[in-house]
Amino acid sequence: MDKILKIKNITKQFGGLTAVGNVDFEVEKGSIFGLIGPNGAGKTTIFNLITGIYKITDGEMLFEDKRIDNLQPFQVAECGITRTFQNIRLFKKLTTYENILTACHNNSNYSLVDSIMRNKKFKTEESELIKQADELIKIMGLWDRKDDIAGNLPYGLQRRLEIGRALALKPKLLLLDEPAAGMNPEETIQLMHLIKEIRDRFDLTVVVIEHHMDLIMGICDNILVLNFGRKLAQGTPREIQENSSVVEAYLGKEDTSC
Amino acid sequence: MLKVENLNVYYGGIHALKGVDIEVSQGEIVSIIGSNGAGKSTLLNSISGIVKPREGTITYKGKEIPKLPHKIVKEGICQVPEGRHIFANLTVKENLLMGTYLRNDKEKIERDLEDVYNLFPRLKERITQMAGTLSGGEQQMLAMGRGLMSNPDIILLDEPSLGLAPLLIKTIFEIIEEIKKMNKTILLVEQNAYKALSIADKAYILEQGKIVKKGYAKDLINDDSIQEAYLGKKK
Amino acid sequence: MDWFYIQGILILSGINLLAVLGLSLLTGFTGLFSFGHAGFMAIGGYITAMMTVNFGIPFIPALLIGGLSASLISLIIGKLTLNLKGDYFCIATLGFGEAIRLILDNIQYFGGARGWAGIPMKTNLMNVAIINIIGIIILVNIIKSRHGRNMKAIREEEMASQIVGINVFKYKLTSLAISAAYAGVAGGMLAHYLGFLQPRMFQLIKSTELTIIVIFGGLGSISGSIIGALTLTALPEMLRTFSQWRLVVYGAAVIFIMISRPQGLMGGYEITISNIKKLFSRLSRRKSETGAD
Amino acid sequence: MNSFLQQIINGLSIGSVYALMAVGYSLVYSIMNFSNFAHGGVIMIGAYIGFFLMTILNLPFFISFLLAGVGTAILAVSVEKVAYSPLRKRNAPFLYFIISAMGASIFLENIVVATIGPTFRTYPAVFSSTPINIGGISIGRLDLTMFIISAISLSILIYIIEKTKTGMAIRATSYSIKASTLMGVDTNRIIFIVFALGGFLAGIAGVLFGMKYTVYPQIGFITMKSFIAAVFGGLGSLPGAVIGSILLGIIETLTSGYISSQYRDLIAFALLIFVLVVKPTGIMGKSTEDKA
Amino acid sequence: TPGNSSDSDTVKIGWIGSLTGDQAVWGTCEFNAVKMMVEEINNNGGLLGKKVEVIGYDTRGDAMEAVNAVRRLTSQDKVIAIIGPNSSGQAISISGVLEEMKVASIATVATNPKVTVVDDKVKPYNFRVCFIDPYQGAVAAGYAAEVLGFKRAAILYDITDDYSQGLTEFFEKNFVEKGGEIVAKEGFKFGDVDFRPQLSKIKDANPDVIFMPYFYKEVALSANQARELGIDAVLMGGDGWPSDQLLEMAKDAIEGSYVVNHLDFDDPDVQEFKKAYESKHNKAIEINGFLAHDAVKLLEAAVIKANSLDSAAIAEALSTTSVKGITGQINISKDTHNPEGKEAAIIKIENGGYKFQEKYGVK
Ligand SMILES: Nc1ncnc2c1ncn2[C@@H]1O[C@H](COP(=O)(O)OP(=O)(O)OP(=O)(O)O)[C@@H](O)[C@H]1O
Ligand SMILES: Nc1ncnc2c1ncn2[C@@H]1O[C@H](COP(=O)(O)OP(=O)(O)OP(=O)(O)O)[C@@H](O)[C@H]1O
Ligand SMILES: [Mg+2]
Ligand SMILES: [Mg+2]
Repeated sequence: MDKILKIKNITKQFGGLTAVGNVDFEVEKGSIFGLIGPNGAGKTTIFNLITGIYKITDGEMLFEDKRIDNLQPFQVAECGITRTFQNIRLFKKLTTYENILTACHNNSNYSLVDSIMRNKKFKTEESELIKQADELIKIMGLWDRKDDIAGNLPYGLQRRLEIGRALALKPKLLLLDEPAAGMNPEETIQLMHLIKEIRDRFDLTVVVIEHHMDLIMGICDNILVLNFGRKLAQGTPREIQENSSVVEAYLGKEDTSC
Repeated sequence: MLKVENLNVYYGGIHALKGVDIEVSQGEIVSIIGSNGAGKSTLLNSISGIVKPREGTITYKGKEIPKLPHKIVKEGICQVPEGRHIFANLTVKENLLMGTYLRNDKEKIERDLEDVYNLFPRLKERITQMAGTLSGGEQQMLAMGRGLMSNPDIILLDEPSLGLAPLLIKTIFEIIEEIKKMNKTILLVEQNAYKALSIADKAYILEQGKIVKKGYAKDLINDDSIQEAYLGKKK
Repeated sequence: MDWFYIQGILILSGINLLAVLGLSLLTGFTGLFSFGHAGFMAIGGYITAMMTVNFGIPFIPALLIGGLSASLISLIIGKLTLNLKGDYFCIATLGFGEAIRLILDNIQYFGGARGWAGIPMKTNLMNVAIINIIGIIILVNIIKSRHGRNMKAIREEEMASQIVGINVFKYKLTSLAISAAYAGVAGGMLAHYLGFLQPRMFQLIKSTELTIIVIFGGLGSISGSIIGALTLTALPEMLRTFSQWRLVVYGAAVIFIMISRPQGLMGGYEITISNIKKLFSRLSRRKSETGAD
Repeated sequence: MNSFLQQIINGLSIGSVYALMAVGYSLVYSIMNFSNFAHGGVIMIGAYIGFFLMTILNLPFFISFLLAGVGTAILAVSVEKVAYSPLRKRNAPFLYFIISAMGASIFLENIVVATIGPTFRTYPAVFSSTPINIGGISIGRLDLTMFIISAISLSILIYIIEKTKTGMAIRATSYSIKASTLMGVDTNRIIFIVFALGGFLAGIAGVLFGMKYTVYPQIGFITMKSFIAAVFGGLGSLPGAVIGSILLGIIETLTSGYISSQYRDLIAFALLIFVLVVKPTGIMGKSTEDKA
Repeated sequence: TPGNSSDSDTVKIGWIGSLTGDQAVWGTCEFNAVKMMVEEINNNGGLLGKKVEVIGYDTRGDAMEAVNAVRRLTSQDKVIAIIGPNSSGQAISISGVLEEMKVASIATVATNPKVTVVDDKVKPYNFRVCFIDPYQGAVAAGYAAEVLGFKRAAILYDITDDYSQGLTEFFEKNFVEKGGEIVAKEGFKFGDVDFRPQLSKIKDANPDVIFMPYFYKEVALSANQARELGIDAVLMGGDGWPSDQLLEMAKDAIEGSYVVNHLDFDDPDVQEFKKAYESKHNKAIEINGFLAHDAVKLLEAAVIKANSLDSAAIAEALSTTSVKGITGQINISKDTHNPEGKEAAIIKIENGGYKFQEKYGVK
């Protein structure tokens, strides 16, 4: 089978603290992969390592069989990996539309000189970008808020916009960090459908961090559980739900539906 | 004990709260439930004095609450704000001590500190870490711990379970019940409506700035329309 | 007022404007705050003068060379300092501006602190206006392109910019280089307007004046920068008769504008035909609304 | 060897002047997160207050010194009220504060030029100008006094900030005004305290500075150096400001003495850039790293 | 021409200089002196029978401001001539406007040769009443080497200041030519207040004399610090020194120093003007006041000579005017527009006062 992302024994230390210790896993192309674990287990840190925001202390990371551990964040993005943030990071003072349009930039390659000259290349590529942005905004259901300042959108729409912005890059791998945080169960269910839908539509692989078990169990093909920076378990939702150490460290005994 | 009457709040042109009335009695847990942007945080912020309502009154123990936020805290109303309003540049311990800013009972503070460490052992491991580098959930624990340290009469919790692991959410709700047992009053804002309703005495449903329903929590939890809208259960 | 005098004010406003345009790209659109732009003006001024005086190169090509040299130097500075955050970058640029001046003070080839007299007077209202118009067009074209959008993204949120594939460092460097080029050309024009260059013309106060104009006009607004450059160059002139009270009023005016319009004059808005139309339609709508009441 | 020691002493004495100014600046920075360029103006006014108290009212040195501190504390608080607090209420970005501060600094300098006049004024001699001589090295009495006063006031300040409850509230407020309000902190009072403390330090720095180097409307200019020193040491860190100042003083004297006085500042700046390239937050600055 | 204002019964003259900024002390004094002189002229019947009005603008010491100010003076205010500015940078920058508007300026203390002559060509509308840097530097060096017999000289100078750099250059050149040795040459930057690092180095070089070509505030600080460090060399300076304030600020430290000055303070004419100024303004007069006095005198003489209030005619006349000023005999040379042959006054500081030694000139 085709593994799009291979994480081989990565470690990240902050001073004396091992935030991620010797973790390895592989993500299958086209799948939805869940990353769960107690607070402070190192989930966000793994995203930060994959996207190049932190440098790994030890180990190896391969994306489509290319090393990505020494890349700058923007280079990682150029490879086709992008993400959303646990605490939303939009371009707050720009409009919804500008947020998306900006993120489309890599789908064109007119130069600074082209833009100054306003030549043909600029014009065709720019109108192409605008078309892409329009389309994406419609898909994300943000068309009627497109001229709103991103920072003024309600929380749920901000999350949606952040996902939209990530999609604008036409990524192959999308990392979602707690996309349902702050959403009520109803909204969470909508989000679940949205994730599935964009996976199919854009032919994506998705890695998602969540504490909402409904969402994780509902959409993931494979789940990795972290605890204290180390791998605790890996398997299908069913396997995970039945794994006693996971139940003990993370899920708790009672019913988990919220 | 706490009474909000005809509260109207505007952000520029946005009418965020439209004539909200709520009432909280001593020793109760009261939940506010509503979807994103309904105005829940705005309500708590108005009570804390951070947002100035255009109209309406808020009375506490029969008196109108003071104008300035820090005086409101002095009256014994403490908010654990939404998101992570912890002090990133202070250590974990200093953050907890900030909770005791208005207190002078040194020995009791020491004991309370121990209690908080017992509730959240993770914090104890990290007392000298800069709070800004904690994980999301750890920061949430810290915010909660800090709120407890201020030993208020009434505690306003804004989405305390946000971003917490399931096991921890359980703990948090247990803690909330603990707090109630200490005869404190709690006003709880939650997305996790099921959990919130199951521990609350009373609840209000807030929609687009208006209270659309109120009642005893155990009644609301069985209400069909509420089940559909907030509990994620299809009919 | 006499036209001859107004012309003088306009020329200086124009020279300031050119430097401010560049700074506006850097500060207003990319979110970097520089205290060293007088240094780039100085480099541009001296190199341009060297080209016209010592090498006999015509004025306009000499200006371009001056701007380019400032730009090249800015690349070196940028490489070293653009990773610094906020005030650290500010102070680093401040240090750079002072360093350039100190070096020029010591270079006797350029006359050192005693200055360089006898530079041909080539700058006039005509060429100042034309160069500014070209400058504005180039700037607007940059801003209204993916490159400009990327710069704004960096201003808003650096980490998210990285994540959407923007090479933050490269764009910061580009923005700095462009702004330095503008400052360099402005310096060249200044040299050929005064016919004289002296390092002390490029003191820190000159850099701060430019920054004040940018922020006064409103960050992220080209029209704001233009209005800012015109008013803030003209303001001290209007206050001329106040003699030593002039700068007291100027200081108070700066505070007053900041606290009463903390977004600057234009607050990030642009004066464009479509915006003017929008404004009018809004005004007329408001009128009809109140009429209906 | 003697001349080397003499240079070190010279460096320490210059450094302690920078330190006294840098700390007030750094204090305000730490809470407001912007460079208070009006600080130089406040220092200048402090020097004038001290001067007039001693010459016109004939007050003794120490009283004038303290009164000048009080005067500038009031001034600093008023500057905050007029030029910053309206911005603070609107959550304006730091750039606007800086510009407002520059306006204030232009205003203060020129109001003195326009009213009191630009003339230089010399403090009456308080300390004997014959230096203390130890083995061929001379230490000025005023220098020594300045050094001691700096050391005392800085220790008190650092104690307040690091060890007291108010100090903790100051640091908390510097991170988030909203959150500290929710903890019951009267943030307006905290900001008042910070500006008063910073202003007081500026005032006494001004008096000492004026005694040593005469008084004139542009003396605030020298604070540029202490800004640099504060950055050098790490913005917002008080011990950093002190260390940065002393280091800058020593580096300046040693480059003047052994490399080139003509290029002294150039070398000092190059060193500054070097330090920042190696450690982008200065010597003692903590990196509040952006956490994703 | 625009400068012609003969149709009204007042005539305007302009002044520019620093009323704010770091040169404000000198600028303010200059402006006061000019106003006093104009009052005196008006009391004596005015210029060619017309009342004189003076319009002064602040330049902050900034060349760009100077250009704007001169544009305003010449076009809007229509002055017949301009007194000032007080620095070379400004004086050179305004040449273009002066030429365009055909209005002359008489600089007070702009001592850079290029104020009046660039590339061996004299600028038609720039004049001055002070002697120039090369001359002053040569006088200082000559007096130090030949009269005082010093062999080892150290120089401390302000690298960012044109005046200071100019004097340093010519002092060094002449002193070495006369067989002396420069044992140390140290710089500082405007705004510095501490000179001990440089002075410590100078101390090690053990000079006979330290040349300090800068303004008196820095002179006072550096002289005090030099004595504090135990340096006992003789100090020497130029026309940036003379001021009562210097005596106040550095009484003991400068005792026995030599100053190259434009004038002899004991001269009765000087005393008279000084007294008049000080009683009127209740402030000590600075050296610029005397030169401003002479600049106005020169202008008055030129107007009378031209017998016209036309600015171009006045400029024409200026280039051959002679007048006796309080700083000495001023004979403007047609080729340089400088007061040629003006001797310098050597002054020694004795018993806390300025003591005239002799007039001293070099070729
Ligand atoms: N920059 C840093 N410096 C020091 N420690 C850090 C840093 N970043 C993260 N940590 C620590 O590493 C551990 C893992 O953090 P991480 O943010 O990855 O947790 P997480 O699994 O995402 O938790 P949560 O579910 O609460 O968001 C935490 O204990 C955190 O305190
Ligand atoms: N500072 C502000 N400026 C303008 N509008 C605001 C501001 N704060 C909140 N709003 C708007 O007021 C409304 C209510 O917001 P509030 O934060 O109270 O909602 P909430 O119920 O707490 O939502 P959430 O579940 O997302 O926390 C929203 O429409 C929001 O966009
Ligand atoms: Mg996380
Ligand atoms: Mg909320």
